[in-house]
Amino acid sequence: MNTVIRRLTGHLARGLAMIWVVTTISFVIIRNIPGDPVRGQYEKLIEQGMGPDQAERATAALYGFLPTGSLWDQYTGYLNGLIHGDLGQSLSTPGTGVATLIGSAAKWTVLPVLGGTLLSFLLGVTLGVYAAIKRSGKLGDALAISGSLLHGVPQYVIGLLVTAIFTTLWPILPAGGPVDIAFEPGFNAGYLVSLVQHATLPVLTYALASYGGWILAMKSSVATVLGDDFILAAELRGLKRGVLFRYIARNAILPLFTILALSLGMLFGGAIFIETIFNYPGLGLLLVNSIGARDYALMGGTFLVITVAIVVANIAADLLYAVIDPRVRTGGAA
Amino acid sequence: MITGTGITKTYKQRGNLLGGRDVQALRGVDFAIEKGGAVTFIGESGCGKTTLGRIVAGLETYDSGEIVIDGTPMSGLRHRQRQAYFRRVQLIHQDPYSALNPTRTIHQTLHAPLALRARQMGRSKAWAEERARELLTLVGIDPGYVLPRYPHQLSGGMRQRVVIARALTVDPEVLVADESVSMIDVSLRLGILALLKDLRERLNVSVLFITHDIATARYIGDDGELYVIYRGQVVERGPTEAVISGPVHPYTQALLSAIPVLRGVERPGAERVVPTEALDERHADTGCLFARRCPFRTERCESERPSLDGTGHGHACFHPRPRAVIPVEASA
Amino acid sequence: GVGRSADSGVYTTIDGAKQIDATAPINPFNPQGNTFLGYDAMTLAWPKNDPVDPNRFYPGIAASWTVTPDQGEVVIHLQPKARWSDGKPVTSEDVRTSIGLAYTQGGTAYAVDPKAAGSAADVRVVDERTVKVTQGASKSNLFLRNVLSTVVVPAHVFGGLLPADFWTTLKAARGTGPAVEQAKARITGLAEKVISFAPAKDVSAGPFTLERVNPGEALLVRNKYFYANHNIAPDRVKVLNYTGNQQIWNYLISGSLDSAPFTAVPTGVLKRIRETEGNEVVKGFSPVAVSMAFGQTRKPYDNVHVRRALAYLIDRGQVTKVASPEAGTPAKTTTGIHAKSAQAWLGDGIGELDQYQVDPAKAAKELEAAGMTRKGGKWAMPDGTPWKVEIHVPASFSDWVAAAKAITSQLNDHGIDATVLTAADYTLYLDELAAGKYDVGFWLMALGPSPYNIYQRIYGSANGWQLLAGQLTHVPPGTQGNWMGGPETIDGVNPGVLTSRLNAAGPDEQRRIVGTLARLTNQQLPVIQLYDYVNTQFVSTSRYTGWPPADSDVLRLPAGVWMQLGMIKEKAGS
Amino acid sequence: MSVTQLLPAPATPRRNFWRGVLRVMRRKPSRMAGVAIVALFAFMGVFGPLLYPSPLPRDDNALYAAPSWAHPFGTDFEGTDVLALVVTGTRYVLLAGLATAVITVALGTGIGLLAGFHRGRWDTVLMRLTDLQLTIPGLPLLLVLSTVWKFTSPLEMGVVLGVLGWGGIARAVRSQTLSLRERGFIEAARGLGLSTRHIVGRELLPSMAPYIAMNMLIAVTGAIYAQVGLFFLGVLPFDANNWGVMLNLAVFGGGALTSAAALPYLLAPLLAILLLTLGIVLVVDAMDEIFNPRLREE
Amino acid sequence: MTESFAPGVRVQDLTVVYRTPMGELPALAGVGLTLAPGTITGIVGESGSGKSTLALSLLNAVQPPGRISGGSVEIDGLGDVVRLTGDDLRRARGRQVGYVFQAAQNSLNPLKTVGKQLLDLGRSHDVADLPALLREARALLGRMGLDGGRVLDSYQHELSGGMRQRVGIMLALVLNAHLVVLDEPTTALDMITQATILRIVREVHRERGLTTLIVTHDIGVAAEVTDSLAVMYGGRVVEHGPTMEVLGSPRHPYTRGLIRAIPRLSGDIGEATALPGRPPTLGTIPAEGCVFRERCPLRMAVCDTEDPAPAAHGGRTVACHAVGRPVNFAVRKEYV
Ligand SMILES: Nc1ncnc2c1ncn2[C@@H]1O[C@H](COP(=O)(O)OP(=O)(O)OP(=O)(O)O)[C@@H](O)[C@H]1O
Ligand SMILES: Nc1ncnc2c1ncn2[C@@H]1O[C@H](COP(=O)(O)OP(=O)(O)OP(=O)(O)O)[C@@H](O)[C@H]1O
Ligand SMILES: [Mg+2]
Ligand SMILES: [Mg+2]
Repeated sequence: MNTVIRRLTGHLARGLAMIWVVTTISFVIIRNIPGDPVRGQYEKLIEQGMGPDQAERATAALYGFLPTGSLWDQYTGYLNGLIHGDLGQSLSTPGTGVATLIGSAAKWTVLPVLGGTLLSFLLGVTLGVYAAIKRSGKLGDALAISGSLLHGVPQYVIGLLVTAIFTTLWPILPAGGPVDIAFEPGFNAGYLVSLVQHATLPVLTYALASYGGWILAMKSSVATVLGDDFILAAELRGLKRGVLFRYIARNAILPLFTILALSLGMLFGGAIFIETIFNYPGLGLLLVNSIGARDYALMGGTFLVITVAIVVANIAADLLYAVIDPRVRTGGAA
Repeated sequence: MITGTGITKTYKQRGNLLGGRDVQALRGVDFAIEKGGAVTFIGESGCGKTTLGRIVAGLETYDSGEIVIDGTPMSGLRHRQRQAYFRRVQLIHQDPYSALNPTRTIHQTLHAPLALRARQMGRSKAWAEERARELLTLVGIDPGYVLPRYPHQLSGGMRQRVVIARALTVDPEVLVADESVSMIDVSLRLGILALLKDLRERLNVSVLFITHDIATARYIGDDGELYVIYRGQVVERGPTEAVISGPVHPYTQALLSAIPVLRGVERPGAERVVPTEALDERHADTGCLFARRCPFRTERCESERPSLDGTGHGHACFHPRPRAVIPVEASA
Repeated sequence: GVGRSADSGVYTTIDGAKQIDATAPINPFNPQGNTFLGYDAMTLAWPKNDPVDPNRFYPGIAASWTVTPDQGEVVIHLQPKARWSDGKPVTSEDVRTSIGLAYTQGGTAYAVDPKAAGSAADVRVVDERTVKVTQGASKSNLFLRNVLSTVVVPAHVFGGLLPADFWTTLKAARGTGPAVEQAKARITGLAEKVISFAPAKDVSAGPFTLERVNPGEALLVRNKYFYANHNIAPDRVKVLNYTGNQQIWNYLISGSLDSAPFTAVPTGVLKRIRETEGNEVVKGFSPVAVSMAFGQTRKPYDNVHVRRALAYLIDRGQVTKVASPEAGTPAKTTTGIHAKSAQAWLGDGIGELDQYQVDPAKAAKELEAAGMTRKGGKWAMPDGTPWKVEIHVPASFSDWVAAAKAITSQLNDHGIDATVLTAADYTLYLDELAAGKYDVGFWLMALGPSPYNIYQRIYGSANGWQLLAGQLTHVPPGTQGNWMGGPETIDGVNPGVLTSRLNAAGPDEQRRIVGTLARLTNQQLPVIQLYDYVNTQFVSTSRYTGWPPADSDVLRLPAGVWMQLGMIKEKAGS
Repeated sequence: MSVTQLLPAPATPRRNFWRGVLRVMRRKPSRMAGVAIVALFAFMGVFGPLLYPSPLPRDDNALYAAPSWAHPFGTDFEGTDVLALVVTGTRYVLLAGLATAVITVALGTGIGLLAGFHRGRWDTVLMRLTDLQLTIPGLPLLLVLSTVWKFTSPLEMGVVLGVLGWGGIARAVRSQTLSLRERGFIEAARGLGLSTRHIVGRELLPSMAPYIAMNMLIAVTGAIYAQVGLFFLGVLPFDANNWGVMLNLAVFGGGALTSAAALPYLLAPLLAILLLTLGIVLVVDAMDEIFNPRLREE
Repeated sequence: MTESFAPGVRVQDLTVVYRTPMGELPALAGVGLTLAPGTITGIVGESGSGKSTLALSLLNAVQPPGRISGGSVEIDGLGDVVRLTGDDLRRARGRQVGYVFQAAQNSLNPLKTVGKQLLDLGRSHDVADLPALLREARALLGRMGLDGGRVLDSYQHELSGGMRQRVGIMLALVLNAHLVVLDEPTTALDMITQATILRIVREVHRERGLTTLIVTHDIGVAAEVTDSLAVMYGGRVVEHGPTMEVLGSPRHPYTRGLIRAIPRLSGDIGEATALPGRPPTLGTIPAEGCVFRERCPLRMAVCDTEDPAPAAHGGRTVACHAVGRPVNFAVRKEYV
């Protein structure tokens, strides 16, 4: 355990440094984005039929509390806020804290990302084992190629195809939104069913988009383990197929767990396409919308949260490794 | 002529936080390699042989002590100058499979250092070509066959010869051969050993031979010196034949006892020294380093460390006694 | 049927004015607030969609009103039976509080600055259900419209936002002397507090109250205290969120919407929508047009001949067909006014204007007049350098992108090298446009029915005329958002001055000014009017009937108002 | 040694190599197909725009026409042949992809080599940098960046994508370098006093070349997808046609996800992406085997 | 301990081929070998001579792309192993035949403690009394000079090379197998550890009454422990007989050359010489004729065309055309 704790402290320090750098970079970039939230709001009001004067005054009132001061002051203010857990105020949803917005978006990202990733992980790992064992067969080949193909194709292609199929050609699933409002939120059948129905397509897309990667990773991992001496040795000791399979699976899956942790972190940022296509109100969509609205605070906050997710995932991946691999855990040479 | 005095080396264990023990690979080793001479280091796994070889070849730094090459102490020199000296010492790796770049032909492999050499000596390109053939012939292989080929097309023995030829391109004074025959088929081992011996005689290169198989030491040169090293310390040293036939340190005797007897051809020696327990780096290093495993240890051994004594055949033991541990010929 | 709200009594629609943000408060002063106009948010009255008269209304919280001819004084009589959803009556005090809150937000009628045209000078409670609002000295003919557009909120919920001395502070802010600025600051300083105020639950005077909201939808339920409850058919209203038109199309095709707000829709999609049982399209007047506008300080667009040449080359019918076949009609010509209003404003005068029918020969002549030369089939600048027309549009407006692409294709056909450049989003587009970075860009205009609003889009701040605190100034091109950069006067006419006069002018003068500006716009072409929008809405007759007919003057109002007016009835048998 | 023993220089191994390539190709016909597909796209990239008149012809009476012989994928919103759009759009897409790949690989390899070869302090600093690059969420940053920076040319696009994407390669090259460094032949080269340039350029890089080449192919696809994706989201300004623009216009303008009429307009670029991916996957599969050391044992 | 039953093994005409790019090539060509019950037999030969392949064949465990293409392996109590399939084969492995792997350094699952792997072994072979199995394992380890309890609680990486090798032997014997195959049991161990392992092998063999097969390329190792010795070259057993005899008076020119090539501690250095040429690989084994002829000092015309069949010479089997001819043999003998 000592090892784990020492690793953790080291990682935390490095992770914090990393977050600080990323925060600073994003701050600088974001403050240099052209486009003025005030003008955007103004034109929006005009389109809604408000008179030009009225729109002007309304926007002035709305943005009376835009960040002011020199860039440096804003920066220190921002950092200071961060340290106190304050991500600032949203401009596009005035009066609401960025943290609140991110919090409510995050829960919608977590659901399909987690679902999709776990689904694809299970699927990919199972098929990957199969592909490795049937390496030279036709089916194994097909699995490997389809895996590479799906792994190579970008998420949005899959998302668009899935949407086209299930909402246009064969409309059996809702095309967007997180859940039907008709149901009282909570643990009632209607709500849960609706939740699942709405999440199905995004989850399916995540699953399809990443399962190919899992197949490939698992295939090569299994192939490596199969080549390891201890598997042959175990076979020569007459171990049962089930036991043998567990030997292979556990050893092969070990490196994949770290990738799993990492990809969960990455997916927070990668959800952009899927959430846009399915209009799913998660972090990705929040980021896209915040950029459209030039909501600096929200943009910075979302970016920060996505970064933190990655850093945390990195740390988690490493610790996970340390916990489940005895070679690391007990501090021996691997 | 290369001499080393009091060479120490400690590996700091990094990254591995729990096992954060430092490893003392060398604890003050003295040695001297005469021009054209042969020096062999033997010892158990992990006792610092490779480390020493790499230090001598300039591929590894050392913590203290001094290496003097042809009268010039290395510690006073700048990195670049030191490199120039160390170029005279060439390391021949244990594994001939990884010692050659699989993507380059033997021709390309030999040409690179020779071209450099030609430039340094103001010779022509043709000289480099000629020299490559010469060297291959010298190590006993057919240049015509070998030059255009890739390493994977050669056998282990051939590769090891190519590796030696490559080392010879810079006209070294010392060849450091680290376990150079352990990965080569039995039937070919003697060939390499004979080659090294031959090179000593013909080119007047010295050979620093590192092995855990003492028998091979005899074939590099019976006029050579043998150093028995244990946990970074030289425990016995002397002319090869003398040490082999009359070992006095229990560790040397244990090593020699462990060598399998070729029954049918040889008979085992009358006595045999078997260590009382296995090597463990965690053993205390107060007193004699071998004490824990020594069947003949006394109280003194556990508190005081013997140092290598004298010149010629010397040892670091409080209770030296010759024992008949080596096998004798069956016919005798 | 997923997404199809089969359960009776639920009315499903979309609020075209905003995207739903579940985290926003239930507060009409918050631009993202979760209140829905016509359903749970009420104004005093609902403006009719009249092509020329901005001051015609349907009653809302105000059952009736009287106004003096110069709009100096408006007396409002509240609905006698109006109650909040918690059972409390809607009173004059509620209206006064709402107006007070509007002051902190700076509405046109409620500007703190007394010099601002059309701002209210005094708000007086006459009795429990009567309020009188007086206009200040700087009169605007839009005063009534602005007052009646006031959103009414319950004083017993929002009242606490106004400090006790609010009205005296307001008076001080509108007076003279050193304390004015301080008082002003105190008023505007309230804005943030008002915007972020988040009541625990919705207290509505409208036919519905908000039950709950999630990022995708909002659910409203019937307010049993609504004054005209017998008019309201649905028990519940579901408002769906949308982020892009294609989502609305999807909902329509799946038949889940009872009514949908205005959307641009491609022909193929329209066909699919129509195939869904019960779906019907209702079209009406929409006082908006889209145009191609020029940065007139940039060569060669500073030359009116070039602009005219382009006008002669663009086939507006074709552009409309490509870009917005259902929600647009090709502009008859460029007047700055929507064709329908133009008829009313200009009458026969239209005939005297140049129609700019496609005429390559005339275009060539105009180009030659501008000194352009033709080399190897391509037009080049007078100095011989290549001419490339770059048309900028925001990527998110699909009909604009299609229109711009159609235009470039047409220009290319006529030997003018043209491309479309998109901006990532509308905000960025506007910013770069305002910074004068574009030669040619798309521009919304003809925002009727008020003539001032119409021409303000061409001869307002985009062209250098700034109306601040009742004071008109002209800034040089390239500064403060003057990206059109047209001349301040043309043949002795100052269009900016004329436009600002529209604010206060009487009907006859307005007609005269509009005539002048239309002619000027037609000749000078600061913009080329491409197509006029048609308010295209969708309704479904499968669950409800009584939809407003085509061209109805309620068509721009939310369906909630239709219900208030007693139009929507549950379909028999459903 | 007699002169007759002068053998013709390394002709045999090279010929063996190509024979190996051929054998690997022939073993699975799908690999041939892969090469053909990639070649097809390369051809479209180079000659595509020359195959059609510029500007592309439009047919005002066939907006969103259904697929036919004349228009295998139908037409777009202004009656232009969709297939022609895909073909002429290839160049832009590939160019940006190539630019990205070159930068990614150059930066990644350079940094990875430097870190792995020099180890020590260099390594620490460069690897921290790499970690940082890998930590920054790429797509979100691109979104944010695309509002600051208008990627008007495919090359600019490539530069930015490259700068955001070298981390993976750098890390991999470093670990390769570290492991090669432990191999005897690198150490021997150093011991012989050969120059760093020689060691890196002649000994290290060739050993990693196949690996780098495969990474480069993968980087090309990655870049193409990122770029098409940004166009699809509409965050990049566009002036020329390319696949991403087509996707954007089909979905957000044509209602391709809503009505079947515009579906071919959407499917054409999607299929192009799928096909290109398939081609590259098959080629990488072949390369994987060609450069596998197993094949050298003969 | 149960009364010992040491099985005999008869390998007949065993042919094993590997699929290569050049087609299926034989790594073993018609090998015949008999292991007498209760003896230690050694197989020596250079790299690639087919030692491991032969050892694996004893368990019918040749790994793809290899396969046994002909011949039989009769083990007392098991029958012809080549015909065994499925669960029968699996149960034979471990229970009847113990195998100590060539790279015993890595023959343990890195994620499980030795004890857990022992339990897996027990369960796989339906051992009812697992505690007894653990006790037996601890006893065996103790016999080999290890602290059984500690070892069973250790992961592979916590054990040294010598300890791992002993664990490997323990796992091969713990189910009471009486035929044990050890493939290169001491490669990669240093001298002193090697000596210890060899001593253990010998003692355990005697105590438990085993039939043991040791595969090694180090003749010294074979000489130390074996009773009889088989020399392999190019997929054939070229000489087989009692160890002392084979080493003391080798008949086959390859055996002779091999012994002469071994560096030794005693004797005249000048006598030792390397074998010329190099050992064949799968691709370079001649298709017909004697496989050793390229390196053979006694090469005759017949060697080019005819593969010499193994023939009995006293207690020995030798496969060489020259050995039948006393003249040649006598001539060469002077040099030995
Ligand atoms: N780079 C290194 N980092 C840390 N420790 C090292 C390193 N190289 C060697 N050691 C340690 O130093 C000690 C001596 O190692 P060295 O390789 O010199 O032994 P050796 O005698 O050559 O052993 P072998 O016979 O196994 O080759 C060992 O304990 C080893 O673990
Ligand atoms: N998987 C394989 N594919 C192809 N050929 C193989 C394979 N395994 C072994 N061989 C070949 O079969 C022959 C015999 O191999 P085997 O492993 O039995 O030799 P060995 O005597 O055990 O050698 P070593 O001493 O190196 O272990 C060799 O020529 C080898 O190249
Ligand atoms: Mg070593
Ligand atoms: Mg073997």
